[in-house]
Amino acid sequence: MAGKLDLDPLLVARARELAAAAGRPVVDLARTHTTVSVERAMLRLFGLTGADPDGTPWVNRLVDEIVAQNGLAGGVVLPAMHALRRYQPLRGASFGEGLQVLAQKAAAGAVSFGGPFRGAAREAAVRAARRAVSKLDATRLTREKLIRRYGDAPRRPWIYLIVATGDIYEDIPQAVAAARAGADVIAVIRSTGQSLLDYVPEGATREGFAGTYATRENFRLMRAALDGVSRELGRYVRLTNYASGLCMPEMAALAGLERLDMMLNDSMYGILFRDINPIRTFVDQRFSRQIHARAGIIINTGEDNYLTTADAVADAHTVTVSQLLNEYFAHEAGLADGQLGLGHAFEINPDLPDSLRLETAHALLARELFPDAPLKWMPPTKHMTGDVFRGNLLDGMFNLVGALTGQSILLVGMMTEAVVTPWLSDRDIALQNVRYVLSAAGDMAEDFVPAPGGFVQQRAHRVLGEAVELLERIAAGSLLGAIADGTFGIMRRPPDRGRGLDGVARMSEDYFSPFDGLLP
Amino acid sequence: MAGKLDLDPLLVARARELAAAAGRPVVDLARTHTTVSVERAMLRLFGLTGADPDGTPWVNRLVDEIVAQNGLAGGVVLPAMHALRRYQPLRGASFGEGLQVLAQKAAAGAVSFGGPFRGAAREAAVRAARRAVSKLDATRLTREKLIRRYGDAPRRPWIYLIVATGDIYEDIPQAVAAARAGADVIAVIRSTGQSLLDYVPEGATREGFAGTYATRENFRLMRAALDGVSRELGRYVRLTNYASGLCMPEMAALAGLERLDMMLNDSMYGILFRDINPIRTFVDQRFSRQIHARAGIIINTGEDNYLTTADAVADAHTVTVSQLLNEYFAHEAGLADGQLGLGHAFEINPDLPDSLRLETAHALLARELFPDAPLKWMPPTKHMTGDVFRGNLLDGMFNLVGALTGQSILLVGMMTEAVVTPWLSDRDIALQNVRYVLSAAGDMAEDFVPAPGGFVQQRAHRVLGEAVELLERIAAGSLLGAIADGTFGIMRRPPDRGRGLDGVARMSEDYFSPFDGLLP
Amino acid sequence: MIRPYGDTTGDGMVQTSFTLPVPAGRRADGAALQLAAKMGMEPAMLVHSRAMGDGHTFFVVYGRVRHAVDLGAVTVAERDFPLLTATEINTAVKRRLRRKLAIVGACIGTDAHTVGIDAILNVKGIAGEKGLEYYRELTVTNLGAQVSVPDLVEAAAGADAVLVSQVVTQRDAHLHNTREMSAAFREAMPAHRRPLLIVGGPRFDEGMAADLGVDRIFGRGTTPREVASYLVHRLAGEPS
Amino acid sequence: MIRPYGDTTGDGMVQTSFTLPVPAGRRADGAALQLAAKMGMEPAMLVHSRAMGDGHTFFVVYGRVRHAVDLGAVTVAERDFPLLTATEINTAVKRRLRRKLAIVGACIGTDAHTVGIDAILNVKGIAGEKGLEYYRELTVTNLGAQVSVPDLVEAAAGADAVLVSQVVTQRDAHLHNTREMSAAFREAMPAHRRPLLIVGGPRFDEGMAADLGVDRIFGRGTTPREVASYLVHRLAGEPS
Ligand code: B12
Ligand code: B12
Ligand SMILES: Cc1ncc(COP(=O)(O)O)c(C=O)c1O
Ligand SMILES: Cc1ncc(COP(=O)(O)O)c(C=O)c1O
Repeated sequence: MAGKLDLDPLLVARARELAAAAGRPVVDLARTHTTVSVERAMLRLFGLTGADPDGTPWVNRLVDEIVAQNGLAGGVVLPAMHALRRYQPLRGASFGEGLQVLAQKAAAGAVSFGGPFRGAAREAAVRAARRAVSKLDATRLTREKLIRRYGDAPRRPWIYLIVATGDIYEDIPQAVAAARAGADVIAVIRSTGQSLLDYVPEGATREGFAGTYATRENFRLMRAALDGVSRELGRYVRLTNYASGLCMPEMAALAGLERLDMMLNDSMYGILFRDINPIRTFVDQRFSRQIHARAGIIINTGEDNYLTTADAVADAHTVTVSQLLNEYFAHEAGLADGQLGLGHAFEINPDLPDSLRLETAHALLARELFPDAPLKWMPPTKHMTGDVFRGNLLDGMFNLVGALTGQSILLVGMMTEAVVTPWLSDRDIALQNVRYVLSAAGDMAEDFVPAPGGFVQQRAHRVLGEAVELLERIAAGSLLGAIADGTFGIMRRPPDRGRGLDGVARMSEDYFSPFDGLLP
Repeated sequence: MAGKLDLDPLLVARARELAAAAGRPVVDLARTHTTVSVERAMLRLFGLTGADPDGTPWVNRLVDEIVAQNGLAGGVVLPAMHALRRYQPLRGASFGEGLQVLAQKAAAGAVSFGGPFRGAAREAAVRAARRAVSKLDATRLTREKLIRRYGDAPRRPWIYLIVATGDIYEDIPQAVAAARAGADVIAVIRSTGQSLLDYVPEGATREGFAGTYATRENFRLMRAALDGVSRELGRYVRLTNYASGLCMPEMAALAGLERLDMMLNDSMYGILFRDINPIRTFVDQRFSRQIHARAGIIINTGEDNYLTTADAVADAHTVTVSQLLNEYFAHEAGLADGQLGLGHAFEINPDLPDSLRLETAHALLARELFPDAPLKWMPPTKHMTGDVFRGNLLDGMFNLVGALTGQSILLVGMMTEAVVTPWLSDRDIALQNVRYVLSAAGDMAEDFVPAPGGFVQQRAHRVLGEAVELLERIAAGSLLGAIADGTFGIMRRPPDRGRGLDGVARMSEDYFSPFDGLLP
Repeated sequence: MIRPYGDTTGDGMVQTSFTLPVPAGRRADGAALQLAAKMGMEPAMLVHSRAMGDGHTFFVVYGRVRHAVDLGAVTVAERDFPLLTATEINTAVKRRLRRKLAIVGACIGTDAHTVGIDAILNVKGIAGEKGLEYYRELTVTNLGAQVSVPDLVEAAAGADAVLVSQVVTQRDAHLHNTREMSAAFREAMPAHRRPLLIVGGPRFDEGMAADLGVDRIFGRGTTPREVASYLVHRLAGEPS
Repeated sequence: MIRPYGDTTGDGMVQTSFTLPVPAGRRADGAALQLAAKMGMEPAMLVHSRAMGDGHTFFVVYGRVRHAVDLGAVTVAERDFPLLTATEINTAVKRRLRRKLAIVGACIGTDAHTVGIDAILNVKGIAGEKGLEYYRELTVTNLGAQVSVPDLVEAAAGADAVLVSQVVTQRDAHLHNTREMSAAFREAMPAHRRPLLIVGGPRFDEGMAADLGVDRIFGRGTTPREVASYLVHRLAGEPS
C-alpha cells in the first residue's frame, strides 16, 4: 500500500512531532486532574453496580456524597476504601456488594468519609484495582478465544452497521439479522440525550430518540445475542458503543467488563458537538483510553463529524490534524496502533468536479499516514438528500473508494441517511451495495496508481502541508486556544465553558489512583 | 490512452488480417447480389416518396411491379428510368413526383417495364444518382454547419438517451426534455415489429409497442424539434434511429436525407436477433453503409446484444471478433474510423467476483483495439432486476468504467431496465447518475493504470487471444458457416433460412447501379 | 393482520416515488402530499422533490400507511400440483399416457425475447434445471420468436400443449397477444381437441389465466420442472 | 385533476417499496399485491421481492394508481407575506418599529443539530443568502444546541421572536419538543407579551403550526431572507 502518494517522510515525522508538542500540555492537564466520572469509573471497575429506586446509580450516590464531604480533589477511592472497612456487609457478599451497601448507607447520610486514610485503605484499593484489571484481562482473553473459536471477519474492510431503533428489544433482532446478512461490527446507537447525562442509566431500556440508552445491561444483552449469532455464523461479530459524553470513562469501564469490542472515543467530539467542557473531556478521555488499551478495545475517533459542519475540501487538513492528535493521545494512554480506528469520511459535495479523486486522495493520505491503524471510513451524510436513488449511488462510490484505498472498517452508508434512522430494508440494500462493490472491485486497488505528480498526489501533499502548517500554529499557541477559536468543525469552545466543568478538580497532593502503574 | 494493456501489435495486426479474410467472401456476395430494399433505397434517393391509400409506399409498389415483370436480378433502376421517359408527369413537377406518377400507373398495371434499356435511361439514372448524392452531401454539410453554429457536445463520452413512448408526439417533448437535461444524442426506439416489415411506414405515427415506427416524417419531426432545442442550448443534439431489419438500406437513405446523425447498423444483428436471412442482411448492410459513409452518419454496431443471450465472460471474445468484422465491412463500404460506433456492453453478472475489473479489461481492450472509433458503451440490461435501487448503483459503476476507459458514446442505463421502457423520471435519475459520475471521476483515467502483467492485462490478452483463435477458425471455414453454428449470441442461423431471402437476387450481367463510383 | 415494517413492528412505513405533471414548487409539493394521502399515507414526509423540465416534478415520499394486510384474504396462485422429479415426470407420461407428450413453444406477436422460453424449453435450462427438451418423454418443438398466431395455430395441430412467451408489456402488448392467441385456438378447433394453453413472462399476473382464456400463467423465476410437473398434472393425471 | 406521469400523460404510474413481516414466498408476494391494491395501485406489478432474514420480505411494486390529484384542493403553505430585500427589511424595522428586533434562537431538547438554525441565524447563512445576524436592525442571540425549554423561556424574556430548530424526528421527537415549548411559553407569559414562536426543521409539515401552538413552521430549504421577511411582516407590519 505504502508509497502511492510519495509522501515526504520528513514532513510526516514533523507532523507527528508537532502533534506531540500540541498535545503534551493537554496530557499534563489530564494527569493532574480528575473528574467525577473518572472516580465513578474506578468504583464501577471495583464492582459497584445498581441504582437507587429513582434510577440514580449507586456510583453516583456514593461519589456525590464523598465529594460533598471531602471535595473531589483527593479522589473517592481512599475515602471509600477507608469507610468500607467500617461498613462490612454480610459474610459471603462480594466486594461489589459491600460497596453497594456502603453507597446505600452513604446515600442515607449515615457515613462520614473523613480521613486520615491509612495504608490499609490504600492496599485494599490496589487489591481491588488488580482484580479489576484482571477482569479486563479476562474479558480480553475471552474475546481472543472466541475469535479463535468462531473465526474472524473474513476480509478487510470490516463491515460496520448501525442499529438505532430506540428499543433494545428491537435492536437485538435487527443486529442479529444484520450479522447474518454480513455485518462484521454492530454499532448500537444511543439516545440523543445520553451524552449530557452525568450518570449511566441502569437496566434494559426500550426508550430513547434515534437510539436507546447505553447501559450495562443493554451491553450484556446485545453481546450475548451477538455471541449467539457469531457461533451460528462461525465468525466473531464485534459490538460497538460510545465512550463519549459526560460518562466517557464509565462507558469505557462497562465496555471493558461486558466485552464490547470497539468504542467511539474521540478526544474532541464531546467538546465540539456536545458542548462538554474541554478539560472535563480531556481528563475523561485519558482514563477511558487507558481502560480501552488494557481491555483490547479498538477506539473509533470522530473526525467525520467535522466535515458535517465544516467543508470537506477546505477543511480536509483539520481531519488530518485531529487524527494526529488522536494518535498522540492514544499512544500516550497506552493504545497500540492496531487499536486506533482513526476516522475519516466521504463528505465532499458530490456536485464538485473531481470529487471522487479528491476523496481518494484524502482516503489514501489517511491510509499512508497511519499504515497500521484500523482506519474507519465513513459514508456520505451531509450531502445525502431525500433522493434515495442517488443516495444508494453515492454510497456505492464511497464503498468503491474504500476498496481502492484499503480502508479497514467500513461504516455502511444508508440511502435514507437524510430521511430516517435506518430501516431494516435500508440496511439490507446497503449491505448488498457493499457486497457488490467490494466483490466486483476485488483487488482493483492494484490498478489504482495515482499518476506521479498528478492530481491525487498533489492534493494529498497539499492537505498534508496544510495540516503541518495548522499544527505549527497550534503548537505555537495552544490546543485549548485552537479549540476555542473554532479550528475544528467551526465550533468555538472556550476552556472555561461547556457542560461538566463542575465535575472536574485539580488533584490534591494526597490524590491517589490505585490504577496508576496498572493501567498503561 | 494507448498502451495501458501492452497489447502485442503483431497479434492485433493478425486479428485484422483474419477478419478481412473471414469477411471478404461475404463482401463478394454483397457485391454480386441485390435486394428489393437496396432497389427501393435507390428510388427513395431519387426522390420517390409517399404511399398508396392502403399505406404501401410507392417505392414498394413500383419495385414489386418491376420485379413481377422483369425479376430482380437486373435491378429496377434502368426499367424505371426507361419507363419514366414515357410517362412524364406535368411540367414543373419534380423528378420524384414523376416517379410517383410512374409508380401509380405501374400499380394500376398500366406500365410495361420491358427493355432494351438504352444509354438515355442509363444517363438519366446517373444524373438522378448524382443529384441524390449531392442531397446527401448537402445534408452532411448542414450538419457540419449547425455543429459549428450551435457548438458540439462539450465532452466525451457523448450522453446517449432513449425515448420509447410509442407515440412520436410524446417522444418529441421527452426528447427535448432529455436534451435540456444533458443528452447529447437522442435515440428514438421503434416498435417491436418494424424490423420484419418489408416496407417503411409513412407519416407521423402514434402507435407501436415499446417504441413507435421509424418513418421519414417522424425523422423529420424529431430532427426539427432537436434543431430547435440545439439552438436553445447552444449545443448540437444528435438524433439516432435504426438502419436495421428488412428495410435497412431504405432507413439509411431516409436518415441521410433527413439528417439523422447516427444509425444502429450492425452486420449481424438482424440475422441473429430478428432471424433475417444472412445473405439479405449482408447485401442490405453494404449498401446502407455506403450511404452512411457519404452522409457522414456514425453507425452503432450491436455487439451488446450478444451478451444478453451469451455469457459476457465466456463469450467476451465473440464481441471482439464481431467488432473486427464490423470494422472490416465498414471500411470496405467506405466508412471512416470516426464513423465506427462499435458496440460493447457492461453485461457481466454482478455476482461474479472481480466483475468490475473484468469489465474494465474488456472496455479497455475495445478502446485500445479501435483508438479512433467513437466506441458505444452500453449499460447493464441482462442482470438488471426489479430492484431499482441496485439498478441505479450498477448503472453508476457502468458509468464509472466508461470514464476510466475513455469510452466515446455512453448509452445511459435506466434503473427500471427490467421493469418498463424508461419513464421520464428514470431518465432524469439516470442522467443525474451520469453527470455525477463523470464529473466526480474527472480525469481519473489517469490514475487507472492496470498493473503490468496483472489481472486486467491478463484478461485483455486472453480475450484477444481467444478472438484470434476464433477468427482463425472462421477464416478457415466461412463466416456464414460460423453464423449457422451459433458462434454469435448462441443463435444458429443457416444461410438458407430466415426472413427476406425471397427479396434477394444474384445480379444479372446487365445489372446496373447508378451509384457505382458515386458512393464509396 | 400485518403492517409494513420500517424499523419497528407495526410502524406501517413505506416509500413511494412518482412524477406529477405540475411545475415544481409549493403547490406541486402539496399535490404530492395529497396523492400520498389518497394512497393512505399519513403522516407523509415529502423528502425529495425535483423539477424535471418546466412542467413536471418528481417526488419521493416516506410515511406510515394506514392500511393493514389481511393475510387470510391473500390470493395466492399457489402451486396446486405436486412438484415432480424428472424421473417421476418421464415415468408418469410413459405409464399413464403411453406416448410422448408433444409440446410446441413460441414467442408470439412481434416479441423477440426468446431467452425466457428457451430457458424453459432448451436442454440448457435455467437455475440449474434442464429444460423440457431434456425430458425423454416430451417432444419439444420450439418455433422461436415473432411467430404469428395463425402460424402457431397451424404448427400446434396435434400438440398436447402450447407454450407461449410474452415479455414486452408496454401498452399491455402481452395481454393483447395472449387474448388473440387463445381466441384463435378457440376458433380453430373444438374444445376437446384444443391443446393446453400456457403463457409465461416476467410481468404477468398469474391470477389472470381465466381472463386471458388460457389454462395457466407462469411468471418471473419459473423453472422448467414446475412447467413439466404442471403438464403431467394436467395431461397425465396424478401419480397414484 | 391530474394523474401521476410515467411515460404518457394520464398513465398514473407510481413506484413503491416496503417490507412486510412475512417470510418470502408466494404468500408474501400476494400480501404485497394486496397492500398495493389498498394503496390504489391497479394493476400492480410486483417487480422485486427479497427475503430479509427468515421473517421479513422487501418488495418493489410498480403500477397505475387509480387516484387523481385535485389541484384545486391542494393545501399549500403559500408564502402569505412579501419577500423583501435586506435593505427593505432593515428599513421596515427602523421606520416602523423604531428599535431593533430581538431574536433568540435555539435547538431545544436533546437535539444537537445546529447546522440548520445556524444557517438561518449566522452571518454565513446558506444558499448564498446571509443569515439574520447580518441584518443591521436585528439583534440575534443564538443559544446553540440542547437547550432546555425552561432555559429558553428565561432567555427569551423580552425577545420579539423565538426561533427553534428540530431535526431529530424519530418517535416524533420534534413534535413533542415543539408542543412542550409552546406550552411553556403560554404558561410563562400572557399572550400579548409572548414572543412570536417559530420552529423549523427538514421534516416538519408546514401546515401544522396551529396544532403545535406556534406561529409559523419553516421546512427544508428555508432561506434566511424568507424568515426575515416573515418577521417584518408579523412584527413590523407591511411596508406601505
Ligand atoms: C435480453 C433482452 C433483449 C434481447 C433479446 C434476445 C433474445 N433472443 O431473447 C434483445 C437485445 C434482442 C432485446 C431487444 C429488445 N428489447 Co429487450 N430486453 C432484454 C432483457 C435485457 C432481458 C430479458 C431476458 O432475457 N430475461 C431473462 C429470462 C430468462 O427471463 P424471462 O424472460 O422473464 O423468463 C422467465 C420467466 O418470465 C418465465 N417465462 C418467460 N416466458 C415464458 C414462457 C412460458 C411458456 C413459461 C412457462 C415461462 C416463461 O420463465 C423464464 C425463466 O424463469 C430485458 C430487461 C430485463 N433485464 O429484464 C429487456 C426488455 C425485456 N426488452 C425490452 C424492449 C422494449 C426491447 C425492444 C423492443 C427495444 C426496441 N424497441 O428495440 C427490443 C426489440 C425486441 C422485440 N422485438 O421484442 C423491454 C420491454 C419493456 C416492457 N416491459 O414492455 C425490457 C424490459 C427492457 C426495457 N426496460 O426497456 N431485448
Ligand atoms: C450534520 C448532522 C449531524 C451532526 C450535527 C452537527 C451540528 N452541529 O449540527 C452530528 C454528526 C453531530 C450529528 C449527530 C447525530 N445525528 Co445527525 N445528521 C446530520 C446530517 C448529516 C445533516 C443535517 C444538516 O446539517 N443538514 C443541513 C441543514 C442546513 O439543513 P436543515 O437542518 O434541514 O436546516 C434547514 C431547514 O430545515 C430549515 N431549518 C432548520 N431548523 C430551522 C429552524 C428555524 C427557526 C427555521 C426558520 C428554519 C430551520 O432551514 C435550514 C436551512 O435551509 C443529517 C442527515 C442529512 N443529510 O440530513 C443527520 C441526521 C439529522 N442525524 C440523525 C441522528 C439520529 C443523529 C444522532 C442522534 C445519532 C446518534 N444517536 O448518535 C447524533 C446525535 C445528535 C443529537 N443529539 O441530536 C438523523 C435523524 C433521524 C431522524 N429523522 O430522526 C439524521 C437524519 C441521520 C439519519 N438518517 O440517521 N448529526
Ligand atoms: C466520536 C463520536 N462520539 C460520540 C458520538 C455519539 O454521540 P453521543 O455521545 O451524543 O451519543 C458520535 C456520533 O457519531 C461520534 O462520532
Ligand atoms: C444493432 C441493432 N440494430 C437494431 C436494433 C433494434 O431492433 P429492430 O431492428 O428490431 O428495431 C438493435 C436493438 O437494440 C440493435 O442493437
